[in-house]
Amino acid sequence: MIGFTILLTFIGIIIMAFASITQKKLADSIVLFMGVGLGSVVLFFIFNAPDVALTEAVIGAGISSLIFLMALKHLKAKA
Amino acid sequence: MSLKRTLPTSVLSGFALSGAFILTVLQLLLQNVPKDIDRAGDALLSLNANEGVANAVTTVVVYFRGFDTLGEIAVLFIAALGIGLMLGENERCVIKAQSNFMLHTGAKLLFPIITLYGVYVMSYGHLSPGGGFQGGVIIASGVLLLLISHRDFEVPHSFIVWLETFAGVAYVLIGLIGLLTLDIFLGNFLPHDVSQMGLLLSGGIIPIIYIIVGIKVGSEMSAIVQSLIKRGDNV
Amino acid sequence: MSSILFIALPLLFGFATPILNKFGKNAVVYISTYMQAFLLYLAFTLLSGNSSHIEIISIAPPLGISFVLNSISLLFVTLFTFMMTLFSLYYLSHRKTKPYKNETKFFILLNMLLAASIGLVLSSDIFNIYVFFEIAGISAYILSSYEKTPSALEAGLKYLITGAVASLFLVFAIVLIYMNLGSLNLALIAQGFETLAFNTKLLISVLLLIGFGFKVEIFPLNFWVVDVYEGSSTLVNSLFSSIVVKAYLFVFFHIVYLFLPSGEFSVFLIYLGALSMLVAEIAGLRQTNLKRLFAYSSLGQVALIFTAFAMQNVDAIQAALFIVIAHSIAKFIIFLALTNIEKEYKSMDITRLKELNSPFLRAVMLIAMLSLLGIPLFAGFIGKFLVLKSLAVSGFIGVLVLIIIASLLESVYYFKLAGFMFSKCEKGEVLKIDFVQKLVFIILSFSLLLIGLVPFFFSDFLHESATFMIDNTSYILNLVGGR
Amino acid sequence: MFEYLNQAEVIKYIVTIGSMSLFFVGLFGLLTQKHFIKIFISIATMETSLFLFFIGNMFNKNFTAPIISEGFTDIAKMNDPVPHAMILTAIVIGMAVLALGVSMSIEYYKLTGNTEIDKMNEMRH
Repeated sequence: MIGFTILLTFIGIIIMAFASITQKKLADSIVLFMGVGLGSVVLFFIFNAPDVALTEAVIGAGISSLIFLMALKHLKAKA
Repeated sequence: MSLKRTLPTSVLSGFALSGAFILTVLQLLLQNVPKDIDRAGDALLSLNANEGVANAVTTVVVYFRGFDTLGEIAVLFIAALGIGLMLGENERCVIKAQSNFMLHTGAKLLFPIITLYGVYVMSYGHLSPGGGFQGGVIIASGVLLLLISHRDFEVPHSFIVWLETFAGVAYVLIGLIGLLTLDIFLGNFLPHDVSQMGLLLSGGIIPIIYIIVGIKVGSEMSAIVQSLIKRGDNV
Repeated sequence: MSSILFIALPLLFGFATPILNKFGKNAVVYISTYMQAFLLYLAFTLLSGNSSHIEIISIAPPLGISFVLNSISLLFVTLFTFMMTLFSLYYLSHRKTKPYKNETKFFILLNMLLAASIGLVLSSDIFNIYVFFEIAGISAYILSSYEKTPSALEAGLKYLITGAVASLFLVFAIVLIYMNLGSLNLALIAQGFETLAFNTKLLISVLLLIGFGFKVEIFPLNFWVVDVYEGSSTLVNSLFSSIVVKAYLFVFFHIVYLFLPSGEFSVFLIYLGALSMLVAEIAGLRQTNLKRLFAYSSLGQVALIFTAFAMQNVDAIQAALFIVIAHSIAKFIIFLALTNIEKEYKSMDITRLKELNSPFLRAVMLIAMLSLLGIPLFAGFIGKFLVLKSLAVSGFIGVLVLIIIASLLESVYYFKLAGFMFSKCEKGEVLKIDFVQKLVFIILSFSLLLIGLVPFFFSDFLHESATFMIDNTSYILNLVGGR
Repeated sequence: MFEYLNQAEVIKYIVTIGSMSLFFVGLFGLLTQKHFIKIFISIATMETSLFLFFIGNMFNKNFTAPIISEGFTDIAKMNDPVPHAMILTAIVIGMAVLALGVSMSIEYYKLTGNTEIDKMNEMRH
């Protein structure tokens, strides 16, 4: 089961990352990027790295998305 | 042919370039999958048992690779300084929308709980997953909640400055004390008995340093979040 | 004991600034200068004491991080503290007329830059090198966009994006190293690197070359450098060209010598360096902005140092060290002088040199430019001569010709500049230079002349340093103790 | 049903190919996108892919997390803590650089009204 979960999460992450990069609306791409962060939290947890998972959850998915959202507030919203 | 019309050449060439790079790297990687060898981590794990710390990652972060953590704190410190420099001197904006009553009260209620959780994660870093970085960022996210919901809330600048000064100086001074007493920078000069493992005060200087790291990270992160949110809005 | 002070003291200063601020408005500036002078004194006592000084400081001894202070790293530490002290001295008088906003922040950044550069040189742990790589990078990004003008911010952004990409590739290389060798200690990696499969070795080397290539400003990866030099303030440029690049160059070749002692990629690196030098000098020919022009000249000189280091033998390294010292001092003089000129004339156009009315500035700039060109009796000559000699000895005649062509091109624009400086145009008002600034200029040009006139006085020490740099076995033995 | 995927080698292949594909996506974005936020997202994606590559390759499914707790005291059967510590450091550093870059681009936009990396030409007269 573990291998299947890893495979599925990876596929999800890659699709979300690609969508987030090619998306025209920046707000969408930031939300998708948060999805990438969350997926990697799941993977880190599976990989027996709870510390890294916690850090990625608060920083990768939390604070960096906030930073991007704040940037979005100030920059033009279309890429 | 239709592909050519819809996609500009820059995208195609970028695709080809990065694809070629990755395929080369992937082929080189898959040809030599690393063997299971003795790594530094295995030796560190057995050494870790002598430090009286349950979470081996904490020992590695704070003790064996303590200088990396010092450098990392320096990186955060400089980044917060730079962000303050870039965004700080503009006029403070006032968030115009009045937050709704539920958000207002909910944030007030949640803030102590988030802070408590952050302190817990911070001070139990040597026993369970978590530690200074995570706890500090959790506290900063509590501050973020207040910043968003209360329009005139602001962490006093001097308070942040004093916290980060205290934490930074204390880190380096603890390192220097270790250098003087044990001839090792960041040496564990406090008693760290293995039999104490599992207690809050086990592990000598390791939990103390991790709490200091937490204070530093929390204050830097709050400063970063605050300067990003309160940045003047008259673009 | 002392090697840790070189890093810990500037860091401590950076963290403790708010306390120091309580002692008065100027306290930070003066205390920082005193501290740098103290570090310089420390480095000089170590230099003059036991010439073959080796010191190893470990954190958590068997497997933690170690710092190695031997004569080569001591040489670089002395150079960096020397430059930084003179920079602070210069700034002490510069601030009377045109201070930076938020001086305390500026001084924090300076000290972090100093700590990171010294850390890069001393550290013997590849992940620790990455951390210092980032500290030096971040403080440089902020310093380059410190003035917050559009061009300064553009320079900072370009610097930051390229730096972030560079550090990605470095992390990739470190990850592969740990996966395949199970260690982060440079000596242990050097022991095991031979045994790796060729593919892995190639991949790690290429990733390291890309990662450091951005920072050591080598040809295909140096597109950002000139814009950064132009956008940043002239004063800060002096640090970029005399401290930051030199630290990255040292680390890169330190790693190359340790990992590839038999010089597998040596020929490739030599040709890369010579090509970068040629490209930089050709591009420099048609510049009309002084900062851009000297940025191209910096690229050319760095590429020359790169070529010399890449030859991987003691004589060439000794030559490279001569150029490192001469170039640092000369570019430092040039950029400080340009700061004075910019303050007066508010423009960096090349024709403004015609109006320059200050015999003193013209004299020091001429000394620096002659040294950069490698005219005999100036510091640049001996290094360039030794490089060409060792190229000829090793049989790289093609590279020799390329470098001579590049030097001739370089001389074209330097003589153009000198022509502008000494033309008989109507001059502007006399440029006043503060006493302290004059002192700094005199110290710098005196050291250039000293190295130029009595190079044999230094060559023994530099030769010994070069031996230390290339001598793998003793480095490994000192670090891991024959394990 | 998917027993085949649980073998250690297969997991390693999944991790390597998956994280390199993620790296490819980031590199593609870096080379083709122009907006500052897209550039920073691409860089962050590449970073994440490297972290996944490292931790995933060092992972052994028969081992436990490197934390001594009740029932998990066998030091020989723990995952290597050093990669975790390194990635912890690298995540924080990456975030700091990202935040700095974003704040610089905000300031740059305010002064010039430009959000695209291709149109950065204050210099080059």
